[in-house]
Amino acid sequence: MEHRVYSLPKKRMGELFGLISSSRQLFLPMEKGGQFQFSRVDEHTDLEGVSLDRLLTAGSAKELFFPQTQQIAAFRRRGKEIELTSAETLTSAFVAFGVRACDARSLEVLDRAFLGTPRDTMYEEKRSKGTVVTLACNEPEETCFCSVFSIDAASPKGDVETWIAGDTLYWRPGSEKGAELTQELDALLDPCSEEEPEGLIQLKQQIRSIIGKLPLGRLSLEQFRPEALQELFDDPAWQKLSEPCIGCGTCTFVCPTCQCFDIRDFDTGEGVQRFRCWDSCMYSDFTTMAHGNPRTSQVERFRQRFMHKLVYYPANHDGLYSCAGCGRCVSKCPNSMNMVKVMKTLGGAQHV
Amino acid sequence: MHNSSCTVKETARKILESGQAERLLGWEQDSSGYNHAPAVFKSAGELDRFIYDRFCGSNLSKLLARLREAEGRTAVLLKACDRESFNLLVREHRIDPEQVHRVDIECSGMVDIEKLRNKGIKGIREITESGDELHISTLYGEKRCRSEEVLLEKCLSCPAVSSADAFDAVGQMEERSSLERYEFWKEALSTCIRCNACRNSCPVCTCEQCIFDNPRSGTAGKASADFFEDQHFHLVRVFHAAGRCTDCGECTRVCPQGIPLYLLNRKVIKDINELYGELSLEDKELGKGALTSFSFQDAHPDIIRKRTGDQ
Amino acid sequence: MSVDKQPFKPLIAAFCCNWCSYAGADLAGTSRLAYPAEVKIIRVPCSCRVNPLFVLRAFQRGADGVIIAGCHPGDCHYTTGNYYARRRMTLLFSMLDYLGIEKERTKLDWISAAEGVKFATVMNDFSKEIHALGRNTRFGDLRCTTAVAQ
Amino acid sequence: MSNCSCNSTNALVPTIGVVTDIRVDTPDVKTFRVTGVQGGLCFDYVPGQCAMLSIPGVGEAMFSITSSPTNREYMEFSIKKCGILTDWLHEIEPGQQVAIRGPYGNGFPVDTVLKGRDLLFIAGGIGLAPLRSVINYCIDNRKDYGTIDIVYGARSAEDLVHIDELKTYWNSLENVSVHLTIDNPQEGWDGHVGFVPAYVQELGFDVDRTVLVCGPPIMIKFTLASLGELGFEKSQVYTTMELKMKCGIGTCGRCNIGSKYVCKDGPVFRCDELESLPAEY
Repeated sequence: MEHRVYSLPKKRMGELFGLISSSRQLFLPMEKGGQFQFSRVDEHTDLEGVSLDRLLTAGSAKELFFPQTQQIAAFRRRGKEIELTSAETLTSAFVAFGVRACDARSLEVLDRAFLGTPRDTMYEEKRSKGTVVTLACNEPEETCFCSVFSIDAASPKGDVETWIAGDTLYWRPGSEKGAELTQELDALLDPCSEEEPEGLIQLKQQIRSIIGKLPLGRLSLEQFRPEALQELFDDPAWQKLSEPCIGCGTCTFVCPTCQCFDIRDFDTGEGVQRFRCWDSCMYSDFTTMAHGNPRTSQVERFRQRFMHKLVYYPANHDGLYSCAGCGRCVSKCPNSMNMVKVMKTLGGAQHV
Repeated sequence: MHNSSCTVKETARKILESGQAERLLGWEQDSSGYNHAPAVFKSAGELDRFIYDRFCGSNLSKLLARLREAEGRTAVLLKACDRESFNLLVREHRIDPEQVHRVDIECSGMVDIEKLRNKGIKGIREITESGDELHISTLYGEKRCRSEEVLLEKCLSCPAVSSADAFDAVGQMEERSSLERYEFWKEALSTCIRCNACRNSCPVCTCEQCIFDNPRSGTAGKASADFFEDQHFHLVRVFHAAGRCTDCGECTRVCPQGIPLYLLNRKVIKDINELYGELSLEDKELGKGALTSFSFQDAHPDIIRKRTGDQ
Repeated sequence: MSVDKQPFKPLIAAFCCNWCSYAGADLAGTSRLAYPAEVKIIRVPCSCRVNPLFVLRAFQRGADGVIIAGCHPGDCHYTTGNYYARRRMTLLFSMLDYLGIEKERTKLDWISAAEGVKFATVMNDFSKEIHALGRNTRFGDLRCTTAVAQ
Repeated sequence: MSNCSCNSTNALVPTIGVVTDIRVDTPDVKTFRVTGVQGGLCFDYVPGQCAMLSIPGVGEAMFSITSSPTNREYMEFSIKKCGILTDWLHEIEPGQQVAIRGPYGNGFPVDTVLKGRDLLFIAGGIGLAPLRSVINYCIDNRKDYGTIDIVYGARSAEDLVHIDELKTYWNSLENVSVHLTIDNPQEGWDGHVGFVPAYVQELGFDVDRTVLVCGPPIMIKFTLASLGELGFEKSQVYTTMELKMKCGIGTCGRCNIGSKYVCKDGPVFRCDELESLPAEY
């Protein structure tokens, strides 16, 4: 399905946000406590804090679809009786604007994990209500390596794809959902006469030329095949690689493709609320059972995370890697250990 | 810095060559030029990967505590800000000083790469230093920046590097109204993602099992299901370190959400200093901390209620 | 929901040392001295037994004020427990104040077994303060407090 | 009980069941009989599948269903006291409601591979729980299966679960043989003494049967070695795995091992499949 391109003067983007937020919830990358986060915007929000220049939000767009904490059910216990009092609340329709190509890919990764059989209905609900408006990366960072996973940051896939080229916002629906949103914004968006306006072509070229120069853009995935599972698993390099790991969950929590969660009960005194919350395979209690723990040291936990992303997940999902090269782990690890170092070390000599 | 960088590497080489230690805990160079990771070097031959420059902010003493079981002596490089936490870990028997070859190294302040990015510097390729200026070559051209503007928060409390008063920010916070403080912390703490980076990197957090990991403690929530959980986690974290925190600044450095945790730790230190005075070295050596000792003349908690300038 | 329109009935947690303040509460009772029913007494072996977590937990579960009552300095059944409690609570109250939680919501006082009158006075005064402050909205778990309000 | 009108398709939301009977099997194992609130099964399942049982506010955990689905009246769970939830469950009385969701896992291939085969069941301790489901299923569909041999061992005579069923029911059936063993000699025990793997070798089964093994990891390991020496192929042997589980639907990540999720792709694995997984269980 080919959709046409629309344009809007950049200075009128405030109006665009206003129009979107009049009918749906709108989430934009905003500055909050010195960091950038996807935050809810409404008519009272000061749009000063909106930042579409900063490449990445601290947390990824995943939290809009798979929130850190989500209620599953509520119970009340009376004597021997247990009453199921409520389940999760429903989501209203929302738009996430300014999602980068890597985060958009990560949703594809999560889709396969959550929407298999049986389906995760809580995720499905959020996914069906959310419209993803992606934004091309005009200025990629040195920590970016999305091109390794064949992601094109110059032409990010989404329900709507957008570009900011000079003073113009270009807008192109990429799905039915996106076409619907576009229709609602009819009053503002101006259809372009050409299939691809000159400004857009130039911007894409410019972005691709920067991506070509990125220092991490040429990592090789050749080594990470399902057949190499045993060999990679047994690689003695894990010991050395995991040495600086302090077992915090930063990499997993900022990661747009990490999906692990825990289910917990909270006793309010009046009832019990059951919720799920993000969990991390880096934690020692992640796999602890009453009778023991199959992963007793940080080496094993560390290995699990990267093996899952580079080998286990692709083996289950037609070779799709569970990494989008966003580079958050590269910039956020307290001890500077990350996906790139793992790929370089295990991926063979061609990287050194 | 460049000079001391070479000196440190030379010292490291001598230690490993002479066999003064079996291994050396230092930093390993990363191709990014700034993302150096702590690493163990087992021989002089491995030292070509060794680096000591403006981007070696991490405190090695906690990793050292993890090497407690290792055979033979371990040499460790300690910057001024890391020494107190090393001493504390020795006092609390987390490090056996007999097994450690301690090397105090010079430091002229470490750069906070986040602060550089917050200045709008993107696509960093290489950072060089000339005088007190950083020259940053990026994908988007050459940039310059005065290094003192982008020092890690912890460096600002280091007398060797900065003349700033570390408690200034705490003082300013105290002067705000109660509601303003509440709103400040609500915004700051509610961004917490409970990744535990602050806890796991903290050299004084050395419990075998943290109460936040113990399912029987009743506080083992991993999520910020309610703002109270954020307040609770950070209060407990700060309080467990109260009287022991050495202001090494690791928690602030590692927080992926940029929460100004130093404002909490330094508040406790400031309170302790003002109310109980600094502990003597002798007391410290006896393992006494502000909360494990007392004096008959201590103030009554009502002094908190008598504070003015609130509401 | 009309939670706010209902008259405010505060909840006050009072941690009382078994050897003095708890006996003080007894004396207040046997002397027919009135103190508010919203003060819920929790008996502890010593004021020093009050882990800061207890205070936090009380607030989490919907307390509008927390008071700790122990033996007068020098009178501790365990010799020095209350001195440790004094330091600990000073730092805790200071920290809570710093986080923007109203400093009037926390209190520590010394009440002996003979001070039934003082017990009633302290609790009455504290309760008045909490009434004046209103509901604790800055430091409680919504999941618990909405349940209480209902 | 008011059943809420929530979206019941959410796999993580349990239904309410009730414990109708509790049987003490051993000093630390009890068997709980669970039905829906209105009686009957909470859901359909195949032998070897599991269910998530929880007491809200206490905990939730995965247990294998030890009754056979041919029993349409109730499900049974044999549960060993070994953690927060199980400690709690061991204190309850009949009539207690529990939250239950499932079924989870793949189960044993009773209607395909196992059909028409001679079967050898080998269990250790509480490991009999999942196998008991298959054994009763096969007994209830007797004509579909060949001979049944059951080798079962535990630390002591008191630790043998479902002992009445073993001794008086299964043992009395035609073409079903029960072989019991305990680890150490004890007074009043005139049966075999010794570890299960050694006993299997001693009994010396011929190799034209399909084997189902379940028990502690160390027992499984040595039993597989014994079977190998007897000439069994890995592809003839099925076993179950246990890893920490939370969601039961293969998304929460903790039972991930290699490209498999134990809660979804397991807990039953053929031993040759197991070999291709990284050794982290």
